[in-house]
Formats: sequence, C-alpha cells, structure tokens
Amino acid sequence: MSAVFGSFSRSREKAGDEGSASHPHPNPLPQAGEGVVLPGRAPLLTRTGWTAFLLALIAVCALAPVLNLVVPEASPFHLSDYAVALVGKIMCYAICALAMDLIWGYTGILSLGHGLFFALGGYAMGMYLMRQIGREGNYKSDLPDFMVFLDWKELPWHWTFSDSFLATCLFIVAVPGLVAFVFGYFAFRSRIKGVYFSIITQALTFAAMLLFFRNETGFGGNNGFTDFKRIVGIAIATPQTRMVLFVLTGLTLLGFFLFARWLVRSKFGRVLQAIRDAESRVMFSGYNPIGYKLAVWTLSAVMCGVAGALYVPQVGIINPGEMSPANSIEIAVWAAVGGRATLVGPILGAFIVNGAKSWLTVAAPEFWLYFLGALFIAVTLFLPNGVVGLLKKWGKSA
Amino acid sequence: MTYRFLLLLTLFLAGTAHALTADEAKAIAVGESDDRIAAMNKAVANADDRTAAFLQALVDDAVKTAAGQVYVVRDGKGSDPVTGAEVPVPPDAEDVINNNRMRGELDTALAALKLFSKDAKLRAAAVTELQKDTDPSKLPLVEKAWAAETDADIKERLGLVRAAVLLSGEDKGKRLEAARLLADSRSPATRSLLLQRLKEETDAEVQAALQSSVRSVEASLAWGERAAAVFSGISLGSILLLVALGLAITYGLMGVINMAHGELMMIGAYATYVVQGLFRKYLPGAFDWYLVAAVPAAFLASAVMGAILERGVIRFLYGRPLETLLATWGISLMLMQLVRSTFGAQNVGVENPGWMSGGLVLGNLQLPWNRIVIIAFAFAVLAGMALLISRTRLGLFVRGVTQNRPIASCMGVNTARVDTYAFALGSGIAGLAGCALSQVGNVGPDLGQAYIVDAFMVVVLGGVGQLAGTVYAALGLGVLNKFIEGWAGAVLAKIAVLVIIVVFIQKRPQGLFAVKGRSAEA
Amino acid sequence: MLTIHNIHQYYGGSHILRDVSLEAKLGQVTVILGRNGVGKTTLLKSLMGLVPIKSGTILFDGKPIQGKTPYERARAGIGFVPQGREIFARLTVEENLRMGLATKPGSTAIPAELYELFPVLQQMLHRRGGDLSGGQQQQLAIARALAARPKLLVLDEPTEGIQPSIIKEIGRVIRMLADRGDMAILLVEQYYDFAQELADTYAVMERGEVVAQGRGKDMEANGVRQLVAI
Amino acid sequence: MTPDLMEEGARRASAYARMAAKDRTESGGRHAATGRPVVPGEVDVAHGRILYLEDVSVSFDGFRAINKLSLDIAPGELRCIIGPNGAGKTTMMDIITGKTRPDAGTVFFGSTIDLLRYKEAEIAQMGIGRKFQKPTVFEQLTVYENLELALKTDKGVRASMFFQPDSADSDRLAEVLRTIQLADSVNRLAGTLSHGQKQWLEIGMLLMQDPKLLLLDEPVAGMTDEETARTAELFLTLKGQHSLMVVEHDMSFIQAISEKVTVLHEGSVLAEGTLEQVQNDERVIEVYLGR
Amino acid sequence: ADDTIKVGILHSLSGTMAISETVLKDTALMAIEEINAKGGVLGKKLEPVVVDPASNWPLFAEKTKQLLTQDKVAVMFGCWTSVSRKSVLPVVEELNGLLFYPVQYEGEELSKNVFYTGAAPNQQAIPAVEYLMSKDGGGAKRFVLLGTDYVYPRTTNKILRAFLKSKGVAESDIMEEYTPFGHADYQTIIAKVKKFSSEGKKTAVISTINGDSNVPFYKELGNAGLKAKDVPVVAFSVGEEELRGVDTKPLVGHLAAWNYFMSVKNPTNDEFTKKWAAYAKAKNIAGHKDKPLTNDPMEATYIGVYMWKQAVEKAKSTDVDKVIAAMGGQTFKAPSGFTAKMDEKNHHLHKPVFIGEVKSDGQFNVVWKTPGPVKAKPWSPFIEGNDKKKDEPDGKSKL
Ligand SMILES: Nc1ncnc2c1ncn2[C@@H]1O[C@H](COP(=O)(O)OP(=O)(O)OP(=O)(O)O)[C@@H](O)[C@H]1O
Ligand SMILES: Nc1ncnc2c1ncn2[C@@H]1O[C@H](COP(=O)(O)OP(=O)(O)OP(=O)(O)O)[C@@H](O)[C@H]1O
Ligand SMILES: NC(N)=O
Ligand SMILES: [Mg+2]
Ligand SMILES: [Mg+2]
Repeated sequence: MSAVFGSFSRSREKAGDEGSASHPHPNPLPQAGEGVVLPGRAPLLTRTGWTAFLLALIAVCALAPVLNLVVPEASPFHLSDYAVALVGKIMCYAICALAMDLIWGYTGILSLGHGLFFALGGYAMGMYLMRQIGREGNYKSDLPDFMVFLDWKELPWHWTFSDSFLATCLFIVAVPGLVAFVFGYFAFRSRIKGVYFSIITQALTFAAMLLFFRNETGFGGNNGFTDFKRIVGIAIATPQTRMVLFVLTGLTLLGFFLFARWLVRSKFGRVLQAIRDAESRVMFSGYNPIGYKLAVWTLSAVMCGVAGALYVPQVGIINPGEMSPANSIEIAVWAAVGGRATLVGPILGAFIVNGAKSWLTVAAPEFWLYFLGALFIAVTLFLPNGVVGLLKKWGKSA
Repeated sequence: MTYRFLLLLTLFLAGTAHALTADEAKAIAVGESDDRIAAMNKAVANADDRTAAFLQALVDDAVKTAAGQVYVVRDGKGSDPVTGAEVPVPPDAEDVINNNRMRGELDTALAALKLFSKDAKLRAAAVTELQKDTDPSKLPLVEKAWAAETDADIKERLGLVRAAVLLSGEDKGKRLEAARLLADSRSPATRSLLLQRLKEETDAEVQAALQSSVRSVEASLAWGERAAAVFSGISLGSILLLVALGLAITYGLMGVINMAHGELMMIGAYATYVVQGLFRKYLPGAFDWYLVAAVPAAFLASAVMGAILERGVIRFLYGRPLETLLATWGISLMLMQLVRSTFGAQNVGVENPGWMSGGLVLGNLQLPWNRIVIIAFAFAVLAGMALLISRTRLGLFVRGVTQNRPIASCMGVNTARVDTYAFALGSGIAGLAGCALSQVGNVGPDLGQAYIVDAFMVVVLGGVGQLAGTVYAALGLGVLNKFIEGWAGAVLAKIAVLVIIVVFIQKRPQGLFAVKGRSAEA
Repeated sequence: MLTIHNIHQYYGGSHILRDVSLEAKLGQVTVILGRNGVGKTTLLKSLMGLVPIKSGTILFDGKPIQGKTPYERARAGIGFVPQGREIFARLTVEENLRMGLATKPGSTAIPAELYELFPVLQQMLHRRGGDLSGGQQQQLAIARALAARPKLLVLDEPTEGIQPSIIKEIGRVIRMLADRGDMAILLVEQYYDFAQELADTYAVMERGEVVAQGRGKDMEANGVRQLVAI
Repeated sequence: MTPDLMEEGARRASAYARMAAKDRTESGGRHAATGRPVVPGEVDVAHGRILYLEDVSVSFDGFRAINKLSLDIAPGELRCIIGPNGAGKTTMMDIITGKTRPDAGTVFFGSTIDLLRYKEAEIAQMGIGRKFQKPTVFEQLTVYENLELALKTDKGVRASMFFQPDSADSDRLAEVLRTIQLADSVNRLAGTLSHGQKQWLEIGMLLMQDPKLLLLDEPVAGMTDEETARTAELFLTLKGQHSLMVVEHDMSFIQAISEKVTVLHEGSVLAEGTLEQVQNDERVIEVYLGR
Repeated sequence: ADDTIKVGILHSLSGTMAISETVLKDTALMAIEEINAKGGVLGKKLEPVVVDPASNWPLFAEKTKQLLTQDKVAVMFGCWTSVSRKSVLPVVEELNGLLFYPVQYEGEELSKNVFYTGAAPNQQAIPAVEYLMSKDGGGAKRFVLLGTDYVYPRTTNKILRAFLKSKGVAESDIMEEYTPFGHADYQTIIAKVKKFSSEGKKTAVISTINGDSNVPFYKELGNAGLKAKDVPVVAFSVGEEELRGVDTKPLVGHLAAWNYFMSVKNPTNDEFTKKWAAYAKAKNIAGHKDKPLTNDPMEATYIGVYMWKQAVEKAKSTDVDKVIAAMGGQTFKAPSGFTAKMDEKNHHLHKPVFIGEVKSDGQFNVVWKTPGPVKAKPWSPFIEGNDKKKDEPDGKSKL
C-alpha cells in the first residue's frame, strides 16, 4: 500500500506542473471589471419611507396640536391631554430605543446602562426646572424644598449653572456624552466586549442609582425632583406648553431617526456592523474599532440624555429609579421586540410595549404581567426579527 | 435593684421559704410595672418552687387573668398558680402582658433563683444573666454561689462576675485582684466596666492594673471583631456563590442570558415554605428537620420548572443568546405574577429550624448558625457541581453541547436531552440557593430581583464559563464588600464595590479567570 | 451500507441539492468531487441531519434515516469529520476524543491506535482543542470521528490544512479502514490526486447535481479532472 | 537574587547589547548622515527588506510556539512558508499583525517601523494585509459591502461617515469582484457563501486593501485544483508591486508560485532555499513531506 | 354610567411595592363593597377603578392623570412611598383631584388635594422615642438611628436627632447608619450596633428600615443574640404584615409604634378583623385567606374611605372642593378603638399612638398608648423655620 502512496505526492506535484503547463488557465484573470453590476447607493428613505415619514411629521406637528387644542373636548376626534402625555412619554422612550438600536442592533454592544444617560439628561433638565420653581415651593426659599428641610444653606457647587436654560441645554448633551465618552474610552481601550461590557454598564448605572439615592449627593435622594412649575418662564402645566413639548419630542424623534438612518447607511454604519460580526477582521482591515465604537456609543448616550430631558417636564418627575438596572434592560427589550438593526423596529417596539403596558395596567391590573411576559416570549419564539421582521415578511408575501 | 438583692440575700442566707399566695400572684401579674416589680421581689424573697414556676410562666407569656383571678395556661389547659390544680379558664381571660422591663426583672429574679439549682445548665444560664449586671449588692449572693460552685467553668465565670462587683469595692487589694482577674474576660461589658472604673480610680497601682487589663481585653475583643468581619465577608460571599452557581451553568456554560434565574431561586424558596407548612401540619414533631426535606424539594421544584422552560422556550433560542434575554425577562415577569396570585403579594414566613437559630459563641464573637450552615451548604453544592461538571460524562456533554451543538449531536450526543438536563441542573441549583436564602432573608415574589444583578456580576467577574472564577469572584466580592462596609457604611460600600468591578474589568476584560489564547476566540 | 435516493435540499429559497442519489458500500471508499459551492458540504450535512431535506430518502443499513436526528444517525454508526474541523475549542484534546465516544457506554476507553495514527494528539492531550494549530485540529477531528468505530465514515475535505506527510498517513488510514471491510467511507475531496488514489467509486457534483459517477479506476479515463476544472 | 532573576537579568543585558549592535549594523549608525527623512507611516525599504524578524520567541503556558525565529522578506518578493502542522506559521503571522505579543525579539516593517509598538489596526493601515487560516468575512454584510469596507481609503470615523466611492473605486471593486468570481453574488450576504467562496472573498478583501505586504495563511485550502491554479496565477501577478508571504501545505501550489521557500519547524527556520533544495532536504522530508 | 360614582385605587400590584400595597387595594375594595351593600353614597353605588402603577413613579403620575381625566374618578385612594405621592401630587393639584394617602410619612408637606390618614412624625416617631426613654421603656440613653437610605428615614432621623438633643442626649450617644434599598446583609451593621451598645449606657435602636430589608434585619438580629431586653429595637415600618415573613420567637419584646395594631382589643376592631377575614376568604385573597392580618395602613385606608363617604354625604356632592370643605372635622369610630378625627385645617387625622412589643405569634402587645388621639404636626417643630408655617394647605378654597 505504501507504494501506492509513495508515488502519490509526486504525482500531485506533477499534476500541478501539468496543470499550469498543459491547460493555460481556462479562466484568464480579468483585467478590468467591465460587465459587473455594482449595487447603487441605497436612498436615505424609500418612497414609501418618505411618505410615512411625512405623515408622521404632519401627525406630530399639525394633527396632534389641532386635535388636542382646537377640537372641542366633546368631539370624538378630540385628542385628550392624557393621550398627549402618554404619546409624548412613549416618544421619549422611542428615542432611547433608537439609541439602543445604534449601539446594540448595529454595533452589537449591549448596553445595560442606557437608563443612566437618560436619567442624567433628565436630571440636568430637572435641576433647571427645580430652579424655575423659584420661591413658590413649600418653604418659600430660593433653594429647592428638599434642600431646605435637609438644612442646606446654599446651593452645592454642582448646581451652579442650573438656573440658566442655555447651560442646561449644554449639560443635557454634555453630561451624558462626557460620562459615556470617558467610560467608553477606557472600556473600549481595554477591549472589554460582549457581556463583560454589558455587565459593567449595569454596574455603572447601579452605582449611580445608589449614589443618587443618597440625600447627601444633592439630587433630592429617592424622591428626586417633582412639582415643577415653569419652563423658560412659562407655566408648565398648561395644555399649550405640553403640546409644545410634545411637538418638540416628536421632531426630535423624527430628526434622530433620519440622522440614524443616514448614519447606518453610510460606510460608518457598515463598519459598525462589521465590528458586530468580526471585530478582529475590522482591525486587520485597517480600521481602529475604538474610534467607531466610541463615536456611536457617545452618540447613543447623548440621544438618551436628550430623551430624558424631554421626558422630565412631560411626566413631571425624575428620580433615581430611572437608573435602576431593570429600566435599562427594558430599553433593550423594546428594541428587541421591534426588531434589532432596523431603526423603525425599536421605535415601534417602544410604542408596542409601553402602549400595551399603559393599557393593560388598567384593563387587567392583576394579570397584565402575564400578557406582557407572554408577549416577550412570543416575539422571541415566533418573530426572531421582531415585529418589523413580521411586517417585512407580510410585505414580501403581499 | 439594690433593695431587691438585699431581700434576696436575706432569703438565701436565711434559707427560709414560704408558699406563693393568690394575692401575691395577682399583684405580680396585674397593675403598673412598678407595683408588679415590687410585689415580685417580695414574693421572691420567700420563694418556693411554685413561685419559680409562676415566674417562669410569666416569662413564657403563659399567664392570663380574668376577674381578678390569675391562671397559668399551658398547652390550652389552665391551672391555678397557687395550688397547681387544674382549673377552667374563663373565655374572656386576658393575656398578662410583660414589657421589656418586666421581662428583665423576671429574668434576673429567676436567675437568682436558679443560681443554686442542681442543674449545671441552669446555673450557667443564671451566671450569664447575672454577668450583665454588676450591682455591688449582688456581692454576697455571688460570693456564696461562687464558694458553693463545683463546676470549674461556671466557677470561673462566677469569679469574673465577682471580680466585676469587687472592682468598685472599697478594698484596694480586692480592686487590684479584680482588675487583674478581669484581664481574662472577653466581654465588651468588661471593657466598659474597666474604663468606667479607670475614670474614677485614684490609686496609681490599681490604675496601672486596670490599664493593662483594658489592653488585654481590648486585644481579645479586637481579635473577635476582626474574625467577625472576615466571617461576615465569607458568609456574604457564600450567599453570592450560591446565587451565582446555578447561573454559572445556565448562563456561563449554556449561554442563556437567564433573567429568570432569580425567579427560579424564588421558586426554591417557596418550595421550602411549602415543605415547612406541610411539616407544621403533618409532622410537627419533626419540624426541626423540615429543611432536610426542603433541600431536595427546592431543587426539584426549580429543576422541573427549569426543564419546562427549556423544553417550552429556551430550546428554540440556542445560538441566539440575546433573544434569551428577552424571553427569560418575560418568563421572569410571569413567574413573579404567578407567585403573587398563588401565595399573595406579601412575603411569607420561613422559620429557621431550632438548630439553625442563635449562634456559636466564641468570646465576643457570635457566629449565627444559619450563616455557618449556609457557608457549609454553599461549599457542598459547589463541590457537587464541580464534580458533576468536570468528572462525569454528563458534565462533559454539557460542555461539549454548549460549545458546538450541531457537532455534538453528530458525535451521538442527545443534545436535546443534555440541554434539558443542564438547564434543569442550573435551575435546580438556583432552587437550592433559594432554599438557603429563605433562611436569611425575605421570601416574597421579589426575592429573585434582589439577587439577579449580583448573580450576573459574580459570574461575569469570575469569567464566563469559569467555575473557579465564580468561586473567587463571589468570595472576593463578599469579603471586599464587608471590609469596606466596616468603615464606609453599607451604601458607600455597595457603590465602591460596583466601581471596583468596573475598574477591575478594565484590567481583566475577560474576567478573573479568562480563557486565554486562541480557544477563547473560537 | 448507505443509499441516498433523489434528495432535494433548499436554503431558504435557493435550491441547493437537486435530485442527488448516491451509494456507499462497505469496504469501499466513495469519493465526491466538485468545485466550490456546488453543494458537497450541504449533501453531507443533509446526510447527518444537520440541515433538513425537502424530499428523498436516505437508507442506512437498509433503514430509512432521513427523519432521524443527528445523534440517532451517529448512534446508528455514522462518524463525521466536518469541514472546518469544528472541534470543541474549550475542551481538551482528551475531552474532544471522549465526545467522540458519546455513542459508547461511559467506560469505553479511547482506542490507543488513535494515538499511533496521530502522535501529536497524545503529546497535546491536555491542551485545549482551540489552541491547537489548524492541522492539529484537523487530525483531532478525524481521530474524534474514528473513536467510536463507525460503520460509515463521512469526511469533508479532511486534507485541508494538513502537512503532506500526514496527508499520506491519512490516506493510508482511509485505505486500511476500507480494506478491513467493516466500514464504508464517504469522502468529499477537492484534492484530485488524493481522491483518485483512494476512490473505489466516485461522483462528481455540479450545481447541486451529480453529473458523473463511476469506478475509481476509471476516473482518469473519464476525464474527471477536467470535469472538476471547468 | 534568585538564580532565575539573575538569568533574566543576563538575558536582558545581552538582548540590549544585541539591540545596540543591531542598530549599528542596520544603518551603520548613519541615521542622520544619510539624511533620509523618516516619514511616519512610510515604509522604508532602502535596506532591501520589507519585513524583518529577529530572534522572536513566544510561548503559551510554557510551550514554545516560536523559538528564536529570524526571517526577512524583500520588497516585491513572494515567499512561501511551509512546515509541519504546529510549526508556528500562523503564530508568526499573529505576531506580525499585532495579534500576539512576542515574549522577545524584534519585528520591523521596513527598516524604521517597529511593529511591536503598534496595534492591529495601525499595522493594517501601514500596509500589511492578512488572510486568516479560517476564512473570516463579515457574514452579515453583502459581498459588495465586504469589499467596500476593505477598500484602501481614509479609515477614520469622520471619513467613513461621508465616504462615497468614486469611479476609480468602483472600477476597482468591479475588477476585484470579477477576479474572485463573485460578480453575480454582489448582493448576497457573505455568510451564505460556501467555504471556498469565502476564501475567495477574503482574498478579494485583501486585494481591495492594496497592502504592501500580504500575509496569506493557507489561501487555497478547500479550493479545487483548478481554482488553486487561478490563485497561483493571481499571486504571480501581484508579485513585484507587492510582497507576499504565503503559508500553504499544497506543494503543487507552492511549486507553481515559489521562488524561495522557508521551512519552519518547532518555531524556527529549519531550511530555506528553492523548493527543489528544500524538497530534497532530508530533515524536511523527515518532519514534513514524508517518504 | 351616571348611577355610579367612580373611585380610583392607585396601589402597586406588581414591582417592589406590591408586597405592601396590594393589601391596601383589597382593603379599599372591601370598604367600598360594604358601603355599596348599605346602599352606596348619595344613592349611588361606588364603582372602583383599580389600576396598577407597578411601583414605577412616573407611571403613578400617568395613572393619576388617567383616573382623573379618562375615568373621571371622584376620589383616589393610593400611594405608599413618599416618592409616589410626590409624583402624583402635581397632577392631583393641577386637575383638582382628591387623594387619600394612608401611610405614615415624614411630613413636611400639605396639599389641599390630599388627605393624609397615616401618621406624621409626631404621631409615631416622637412618642416611640419618649417611651424608650421612660422607665418602662428601659430608660434608653444612647440611640442608634438605623434606616434605609431615602427621604423618609433621613427626615425622620433628622427630626429625632433634634428631639433627642432637646432631651439632652449627647451627639456621641447617637449613631446613625443607612443601608441601600433591598439591603439583605445586616451582619456588619449588627456588629456595629453590638459594639456601640457595649460601650456604655442603655442603648436602643430606632429603625426606619424599609419593608423589604426588615426580614433579613430581624433574622440577623435574632441570630446574633441581641435581645430586646438588652437592646430594644423600635421600628416605624414594621407591622403585622412585615412580621409575617419572620420567625418572631427571637424577636419577642422588640417594639413598633403605630396608630393601630391588629391585637388591640375593642369591639370595632373585632368587627374589622372579622370582616377582613371573611372578605379575604370570600375573595380568595392569597395569603390572607389562610392567615388574615390587618395593619395600620389598612386601617388608615379603611378610615379614609369611610370619611370620604361621610364628607360626600355632608357636602351632598362629590365635587372635590365641596368634599374638601366637608372633610374637616369628620370623625370616624376607628378600629383602633378611638374616634379618629380629620383635623379642621391640616388634612391629617387625629390618631392615638400605640407602642407594641412583638409577641411570639407575630402580633403585638400594646405596652403603651396615648390617652387619646394626637393631633398631627406635619411641619415638625424640630425643623428650623417650621414654626412660621401655616398649619393649613395653601389655596384651600373658601367654600
Ligand atoms: N446557510 C446557508 N444559507 C444559504 N446558502 C448557503 C448556506 N450554506 C451554503 N449555502 C450555499 O449553498 C451552496 C452549496 O454550499 P456548500 O457549502 O455545500 O458547498 P461545497 O460544495 O461544500 O463548497 P466548498 O468546496 O467551497 O466547501 C453554496 O452556493 C453556498 O453559497
Ligand atoms: N494560545 C495557545 N495556547 C497554547 N498553545 C498554542 C496557542 N497558540 C498556538 N499554540 C500552539 O503553538 C503551536 C504553533 O501553532 P500554529 O498555529 O502557529 O501552527 P501552524 O504552523 O500554523 O500549524 P498549521 O499548519 O497546522 O496551521 C501549535 O503546537 C499550537 O498548538
Ligand atoms: N412614607 C413612607 N413610608 O415612605
Ligand atoms: Mg464544503
Ligand atoms: Mg496555521
């Protein structure tokens, strides 16, 4: 037998010889790419996409204000204040879900700490709103009430610029952004990945929650901030102010959506997805993933911060509960329900989950958790690509 | 107090006794505390066995009154405290209520009565009781008992009590002797006593003796405190370990981001509760041993639930770990609500069996039995699990299947079954953790939520899939947490630990026990 | 031993295997050749039950197995060396071999002859599979499949990434196993000379179809080399 | 001082001496005198070497995978590396591309760039491309997107946000697509390609990167003889403008492309020369080719 | 429909607070059922609208808005934690709703739209500490203020500190410790308490530990051998329901201060506990059907529902302003055995204070009580500047 194999490798080498000699490659190497159809650039939105976008824009900027403020309450077309508040709140959540989609859906980094950024934005806004109360609090003092009854004599240093709306706007972006940037820089530089990253984001938000719970930290302890009266000098609890906030939130959501859409269909977006699939290959292709991750991570945090800032004046309270690990997990849940890496999906997910929650806590206060739990299980089992996956499937078969 | 002891003294020195009267019993049982105490002291001065029995009944909350009559009620049967004869108790009889002060007085009185008991245990208990009080009026009593004592250990402790009393005496020699004697004490009370005396002491020689005794007492106390801190760290660590072990399988090995892990623990805890209820109802005599049955029951209950979850949901999600997060989150919500609707939203009570109550006393160190048992239990579970995973075929298959499911099945492994077993095992261990937790904390629908974050932290910090890492992480976090808590308080300690985790992962991005090399990427 | 009848297989919408029929006999080496992406691996995966087939039958030892799970097929006596090695990266070499023994009772020892065939495995018995070099992993994958002494050995490009001297060794082993007469061998191979050397029968696939079949001896004559090259 | 420490000290001292000596021989102490400005990121091949490894060692848990390996490659050269399984070929590539840090030794790209000081991405940016032994492509991206990502451009964050392929880029993409025969699969997800197709795609990505030095780990594994030949052809056309280091076990392929072959064994060079020389080397036959 | 009056019930039925709040929902439902059985209010049946704010504070605000604007409830009974109340407050005030809040709290708040039927600090904390300092209470000289780190304990302890100071207790005789929410490991804290108590005079612990942490705290306390005789613990958030989860034998003698105990003996309470037991059985309320327990917030809820009914009948309308005006001075024979009275001005109840010692069956022995109901001081005199505060909410309508 060995004789057979003894000749074997030689015969192969010979074959190689012959291969290149007797068959001068039947498929000569093409010299140029003529005849190859390259895919064109995908548009920012498809035609139906633009239509839907415009409809949403009209709904937010024209329809909702008119139905709420102009149409009389008795009319069946009247949009109740309650509905405005609810949708406004959910739109804030939707921004978070969108932010989560960028970092999780596209980049594959599951953050269990986005609640922190949301809360930081919220607190920045909350501090401003507290200062806007002025002397109308319980104690008629310049200081926020909670400081008075905890015996604080003056504002702590970190409240310095809280009375300026401009500074507040800056903080809303800068504080979550900076925290995310610093945290992300070290984490990504140390090549912390996957669940290790998820867990430290969770630890971060958990630690922040405990910190904010402490009265000494100077953020009102577990009660947080409530009882806001004014924003930029205008009374906050009027339908008009609420509608303005609603429209602002809607525009922010739509704006962020367009921006995210532009981002993910750029090469930047594809690098993100490549990082998600094979980070080391990305490095060997000459990209430094740290910059990319850091950029999208910080952006995502800023989006959450803005969402938080819009949320606080609408719901009227910010407290450390927003930093609880469960809240951050929920953001991921919205994204997953809607369908990751689709942008529309997470927004939809936020609406479905929170809408269901609002409805079920009234319709079935003792059983709603069964429904919600079952929804999550059903989505994972039957809709691996989320609700959007299902819609796409229908779209295709239709 | 002085007054009472003088009375007691006369009693013991004179050795006369006379029987309890109905009026006395009534005076002791009803009225304002001051009057009751006075009445009791009078009765004790002439105490006989009936008096002692009556006082004991008062301590045990077994006395009722109705229409000026006093009854001792034990096991539903009433008796007359004076005669001991059985008498019917009127239905409108009210409990005699003793407040803390009353109870304290009763205990001291009983202790004094017991100091001369024939039962060494009773005498020992009496000495312990007396140690708390260093009234000079006790001296003759203590001295008499000390002289009569035959048991060496009790004698020594009585000696300390005696010394404590002598310390504030007139006689310099005795004070000196007492100060020296007390150096051997390991009780914090002694330290404050010595310090107190030091403030008042004028004699230089005694002062020196006192100082050296204080140092020696403080040294042994400090040892106890340090040991207590280490113990509490290990104890917290053992709980973290138990909580994380099951997750080390379902998540660490199988890759299921099991948000329902906490609820599986909760099921184990409720199983323990149910077993406890069954024992109380059907085997009250063996109640102390209900845990022996509860451990397997908790394991099984959670394991079965785990198996159902695996068969019904998880198995469709292998290879999609992030989806398991969503599904198990849903499961967790449903399980919590399920428990709320079956057992109620409030906590349920799980008692420590008798042998797990109280603690092991070593000087000023008291190590609670329930914690000692849990530490041992955690390590037993760890050992069992480690053996199973690394030494058995099932363990091998679990590891193989979780790494490469299709190929494992091509090797002839029934992957579906192995998956179910593995998930059930992890869930069962969660159940065991729940059973253990029921002995130290709440059993309620939220039980799991309180631990889920910690469980993930431990598993991840140790390095996913690394059992040894899980152990080190759990114990490390436990000790670290308790160490920091000692000087920074519980809130800052918790924050600090979380921050340390964040920083630590920077240094070890794959956890404590990272898989290194190529296999990590494969 | 193995008879595949008219199987069809799809990935989503794309038709990958079209009406493939094939036979592998005891004591014979059946070689499947074909260019990249024609469906060779898919065929083997269908055979192992790793991907579902749409229609057709697979008879093993006379019994249909197309409805069975992969592990049942393994228990029936099929050993599989997958393309790309697919060893258990975080199990040690020894544990990888034990996984290969999953169909046997727990006490079965790892056959010593495996170490004779692949001495490097013995040297690295306690190293993690994933740390081995590519070629070492390939050797491990073959040894793992042989551990349980299957009746049908299925190999997907076993020479990929292996040094020439060991390729020869593998060739020898395959021949020897076939010649022992108690094993059928199904070999997918791109390495033409190696395939030709070993083939008792051959089949050439193209676009999911078997386009040529014959006896190994006739391969050269039937112009199989050119067939594969087009 | 323990003996261990003393040994370590001695080793370091000698390593330092060697470094210093090497500095002298490398440029003859003439850095300044030559007046060649050192352009950061620019590969200096004036000394006739594009890649230079000296005395590189690395061990894993005590196992020496690379053992005092020294090797150099000239610009435009096509070097074949062969050697038994486990000889350390892949590990060597890991070291060059920054994936593995060696325990000792020096690795230079050109004569000025100390590769050990750079990270993977930077090394790739400088112009070292790599094909892995196990084909790795971005499975969730299409074939086209895979190639576009690899395209040689500014790979910074901002640049990629605003990146638009120009016509030259498109031509290049089309050309490579045809070269790798995936022109009709542009929109397929890379994850659905067969093993061999992935190999090709990965080679295509390397071509897009247009690196100065290509490291190819078993590029023809899983290819038919015909495709092997085509690959050989391709490599031969690359040779000259590019330097290539090819690891293969397929001797016919080596034969088709090789001028100089290096045989690695147990982490260091066993033999070097033309294929013929190497093939007739007894030791090579013994450990690698077999009889 | 017009023939019913809608009543909102705003208690968490899920999430962390469900443990405490669920039973308040049932208590309110029981009271409503009783009222309906006797013909309702103003000839109309009460229609409860139950929602689940799920222990989520913003959700409390949302649900409140929904109850007030969508369901148009006449009144709401709800909230437990102060933060939930604070979250609801602006909404109730804006929409001029009516909320009955049944839990003891830190005070420092008055709203015209809220009636507080739980205790203010002077109706619970201060009397408890006074008792501890009394001879019967053990004559405590040193105090450990132990709480969960949030506003209620912090504020209460601040008030207590001021109070203790006013009684001549030195700073060095006060130790203050806080634990995070859900803290479950009290080993270190108990060791500290032990040490502190061994350093001198008679020590007592004043616990404002939040519900969840109490079981681990008491279990540790029992096992560490700290007996009530040596170091008594008086708690403000531990009632019958919290002790359900503990083996109380080692805890005998530890104290709690409330305005109601299940064990108080009087005909009203007998009836109340019997009704609750029957209701729990009839409605199959998990836990309570086998072991019915009542506690202080349940009593406060019960009082609240009935007082609102009386006020509505007095006002002959469910109009919020009219009902608010009619509430002042309402009285109700409460299960505590005393007649609770709604203060004419400050929206808090006049309630008796009881100090109870834990019994081995998880009930409390009342060892001390005030001679009669005590008026609430929502603005604690121990907080600076409060002496100038009006004992009446702002903007109360002049109806
Ligand atoms: N998971 C999948 N989804 C969709 N298409 C697939 C998938 N896996 C393989 N294919 C396609 O099926 C065809 C056959 O693939 P297969 O892997 O069987 O080829 P092969 O003959 O083994 O090729 P090679 O020699 O390269 O290994 C290829 O065109 C491949 O792109
Ligand atoms: N992380 C690691 N841990 C332990 N051993 C390792 C590690 N990485 C590589 N090795 C060992 O180092 C040696 C060299 O491996 P390497 O992959 O470089 O070999 P190779 O020459 O590429 O082999 P092949 O031709 O089979 O691909 C092998 O023996 C391998 O087992
Ligand atoms: N009001 C309370 N107990 O939070
Ligand atoms: Mg294949
Ligand atoms: Mg290799």
